[in-house]
Amino acid sequence: MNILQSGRGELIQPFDLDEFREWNRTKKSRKLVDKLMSEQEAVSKFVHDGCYIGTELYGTVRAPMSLAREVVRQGVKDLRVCGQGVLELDLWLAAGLVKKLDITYIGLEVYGTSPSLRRAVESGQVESCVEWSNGAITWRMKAAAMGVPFLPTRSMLGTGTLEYSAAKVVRDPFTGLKVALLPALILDAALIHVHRADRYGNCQVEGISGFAFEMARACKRLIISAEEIVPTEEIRKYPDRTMIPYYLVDAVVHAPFGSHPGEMAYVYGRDETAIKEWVRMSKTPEGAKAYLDKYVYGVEDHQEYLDLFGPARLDQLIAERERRE
Amino acid sequence: MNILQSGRGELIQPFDLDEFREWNRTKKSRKLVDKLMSEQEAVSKFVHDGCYIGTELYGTVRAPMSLAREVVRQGVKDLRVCGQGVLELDLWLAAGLVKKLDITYIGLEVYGTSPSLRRAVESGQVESCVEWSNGAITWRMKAAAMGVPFLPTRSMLGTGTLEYSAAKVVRDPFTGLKVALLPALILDAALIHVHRADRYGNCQVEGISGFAFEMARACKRLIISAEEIVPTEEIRKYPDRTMIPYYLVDAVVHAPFGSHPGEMAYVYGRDETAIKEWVRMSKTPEGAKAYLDKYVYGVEDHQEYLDLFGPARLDQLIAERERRE
Amino acid sequence: MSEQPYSKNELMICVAARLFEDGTTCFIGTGIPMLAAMLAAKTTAPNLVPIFEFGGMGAILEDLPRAVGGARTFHKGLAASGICDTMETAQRGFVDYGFLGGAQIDPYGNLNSITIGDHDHPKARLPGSGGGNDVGSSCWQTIAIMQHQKRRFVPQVDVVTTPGYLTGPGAREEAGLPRGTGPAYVVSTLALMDYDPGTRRMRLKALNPGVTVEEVVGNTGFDLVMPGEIGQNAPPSAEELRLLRKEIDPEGLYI
Amino acid sequence: MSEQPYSKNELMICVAARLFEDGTTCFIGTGIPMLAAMLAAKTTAPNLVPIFEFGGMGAILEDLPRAVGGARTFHKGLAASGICDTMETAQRGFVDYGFLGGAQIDPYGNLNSITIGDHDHPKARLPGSGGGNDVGSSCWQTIAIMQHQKRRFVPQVDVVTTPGYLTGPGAREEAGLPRGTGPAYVVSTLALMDYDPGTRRMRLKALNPGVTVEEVVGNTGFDLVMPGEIGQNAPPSAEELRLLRKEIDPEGLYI
Repeated sequence: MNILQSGRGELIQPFDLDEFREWNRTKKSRKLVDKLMSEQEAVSKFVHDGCYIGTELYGTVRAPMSLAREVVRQGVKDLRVCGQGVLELDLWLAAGLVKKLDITYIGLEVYGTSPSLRRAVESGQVESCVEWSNGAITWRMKAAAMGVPFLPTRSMLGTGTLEYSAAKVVRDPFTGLKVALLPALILDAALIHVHRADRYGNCQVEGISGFAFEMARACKRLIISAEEIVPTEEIRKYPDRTMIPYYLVDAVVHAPFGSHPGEMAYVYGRDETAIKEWVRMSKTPEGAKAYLDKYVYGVEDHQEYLDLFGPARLDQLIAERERRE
Repeated sequence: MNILQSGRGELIQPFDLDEFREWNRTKKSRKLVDKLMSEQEAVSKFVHDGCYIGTELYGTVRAPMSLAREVVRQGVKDLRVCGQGVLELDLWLAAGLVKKLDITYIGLEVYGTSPSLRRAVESGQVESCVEWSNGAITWRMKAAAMGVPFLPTRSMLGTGTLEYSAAKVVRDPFTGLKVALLPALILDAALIHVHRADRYGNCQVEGISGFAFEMARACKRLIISAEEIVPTEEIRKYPDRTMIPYYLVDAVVHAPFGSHPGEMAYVYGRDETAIKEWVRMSKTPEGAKAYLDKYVYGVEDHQEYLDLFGPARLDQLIAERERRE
Repeated sequence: MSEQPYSKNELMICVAARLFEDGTTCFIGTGIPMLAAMLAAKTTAPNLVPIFEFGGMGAILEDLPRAVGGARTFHKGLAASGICDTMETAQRGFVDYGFLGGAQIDPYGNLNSITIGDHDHPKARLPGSGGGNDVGSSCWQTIAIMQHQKRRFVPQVDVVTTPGYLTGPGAREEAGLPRGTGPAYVVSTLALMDYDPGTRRMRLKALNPGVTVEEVVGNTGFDLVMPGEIGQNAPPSAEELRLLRKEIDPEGLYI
Repeated sequence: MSEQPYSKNELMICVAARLFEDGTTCFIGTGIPMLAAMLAAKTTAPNLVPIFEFGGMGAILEDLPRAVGGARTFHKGLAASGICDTMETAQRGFVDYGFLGGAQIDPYGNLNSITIGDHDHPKARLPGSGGGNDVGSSCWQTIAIMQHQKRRFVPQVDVVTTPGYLTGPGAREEAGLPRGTGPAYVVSTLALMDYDPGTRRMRLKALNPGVTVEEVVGNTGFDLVMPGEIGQNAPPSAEELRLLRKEIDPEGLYI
């Protein structure tokens, strides 16, 4: 089982499973502690300059946008960031917060490539891009969530994606098959937006789960924002719906419309007009700055941000939600 | 990444991932085909002499007991069987159907060790026992479910469990940690009992999920028994509750009280009297035979089995169910 | 043959839609593949099972999804799961087709969506490998959808983001990719291409209406394999156009 | 001190229950550990978080579970998940304690529940490794509950099913088991044992009421480490007995 190939990308977040275990033993209370706080408090407590951070699900879908904007507002620097992103990572790139990327996909989906990503990478502001597939980055979190140092995959083999990653190729000792080994990814901080949580952090999600299960179990600090805060009795009534148990969680933020301008399944649809405004303005650095001035720096908090759109628009988004039928 | 240690147990179900992929391509329809059939038909179609078979969850909890009894009734021979079991595997052992075991735990829980297991193994009727932990056997199925040849774990290291398994120990090439590699387990046939299914095989489970998710994705033939058959509209209304999608499924059997004498969360409690009858009778080979004569060979099908208990007893079990409150 | 005027995108969507086989599972990405899948489901492939990478499976596509994780990707779906489950379903061999895009494609169907120029000092930073690499590795067959331009059909992609046939026959298997997988078609703005089974190189299969072989050759940066007979893609039928314009994309986002 | 009569099992349950630390997570197996966890939750450890291997987490234990997968293991629970999630939660370092049993235990706390005699031609086939191996590998501390008999407390177990300290200091780490884990206590029908930090060998800690050191030594098949001072386990209090008999096991299944 020799190493047949090693990707030449940097492991930008080295890991130590025994140290992670020790962290989980000493820094994560098993008691039901009230963790309800504001975006400001959560981000200032648990997101630090230089930390390795990730967001879930992505940009326009169940994304922790109120938290992502707060990260920009607090000007956290030199972030190392993983994964796929649309609006949330775009904001960070445009605001110059990002130093290194474990990148899978950053773009504007139907609206094409991301000018913010291009500017940040082509100018050298982002110092390095280590490449992974969407599957691979999630499996890296799944490895950490399982408490093991790596997971094998048949993705990435034979490609430049592997060459510019930090994966290693070996032969499976049972059947002789070649597989890529993906190193565990333990984030310093993760931001996840959910449908419902209690004040201790027990969370329920509706619709697709994206990679919430994996990311919540693969981070040292976890900030949850939730559309709704529910009594713990509601959690205990449906224990089979708990995707993220409280002991994984460090902060719970009540953020109605927290995914705006993205959508929230069964709660509200996406705000196409607001999305297009970012697409249009982010084409130039000046436009991106003007957008940030208006929607991030220019407001105190998430409520003031929502006030810029007004109740009629938000009601309209509720009307356009996906329904169970 | 040399092999530091190899368990000396036999890999009693060798696997080939590319052949499994080919099977999944050609033998599993993506169309919505009506798969509703009886226990008799399902078992005779998909369970064969010598096949490698598993059951979920276990013995007294959401177990496919009506299917397990049908396997005995049809006298399928030389089974290779994995895992943990209480009543279901006990019946197979007592009936002499089992040739080899990937064993984790077979016993009678609160009622102690299993006389049927002892007789079958100590007499040499079961030819070999390969040892695994409960976690390990599930991770082996999870490997198959992920489509990869192995998963690493920090369980089993340093023990006789590993020595009598087919696992291999290597050093993680990223951090130097020792891990055990568990080979994928692809079952020939799997039996899973669920709360609800539609006639195509889309399944919902309530309460704990045990290892249903993993086993359903790690087998070539999957027989589902369900307390309730629901219209597909019900599935489409709550797509986030589908634990097993239809294309994994080969047969759907409508089996109310299918887990009897075990329990079914939120539907009915366990039948302690009936469980104790097996515990008492299985102490001797003659007793076990008498039990099988009465409850398995002596009845035509699951309905006749239930008739032996009568509606009053079954209503009592419903009254004793776990409730959401 | 329909005499109605139609756009290049409408034609691409129709050509792609006709490739869907009924009763198959298919990974669908944002944009053209979504429209093609919807058109196929309404015409020749009513039992098509769309799979979206973040978890949607078996949705009824009544309204055009705008994101691969949006609620429309699991609208009345048979399952709403997560990305591990969908990717592992593909890795287990359950996904028949995958639709892919990229900035560059080469004769072996390898795609690039990472960088143009040197990886570490790129001329252009593209979105990244995304789910494309997983789709191209694990689905049985992949179909690429591309603008047909010389700068996109190149002799060698700057980075192989998504594996096609890599360096030719046997190369996928040698790399460890699942047996029997690989690119099947390229749908471009000019033509439909498949791959020569012997050399695994891209082969012209059928021309779009009004397009000549010379035009295709002139817009391709490498030698296409030329078969004995070159087919013709039928233009969009009146019914296809009606469905696209009235039911699938009434807001005209793509067509 | 209570003057009430009590059974051996009642005493074991009380001694075990007093070891639970409030506000910790604990893997609970069938039988005595369930009763001990319930007693602890009603007395000294109201914030105990019980975890059952097949998925139950944070249940309120109102009625005694009879199986580790039964509905009572997730009654009003905080989560009802699956075995992978619970075992991986332990593997990540989130489970503080694990309760274990076995047919044999050795001086290093290794347990055997696979076979007595030769593995391939056993004198007695036992149930198997079960979740015990995972619990003994991944939980921070484990507590074994045993009948105290010479044939059970043996110099060397026939098979190491669940790792204790293996062959002594450093052996767990050398084998690759997570740093800082290992057996903490043995609760037996005669006494409470812990482990000598230097040699990792089992050490007598406290005697059950009415039991002498000689009795313990006579029923142990190896030399126990003897500390300078040997404690005394308090008998069940009136309140402990009331809880056990009236609330926890009113049907008298175990006590």
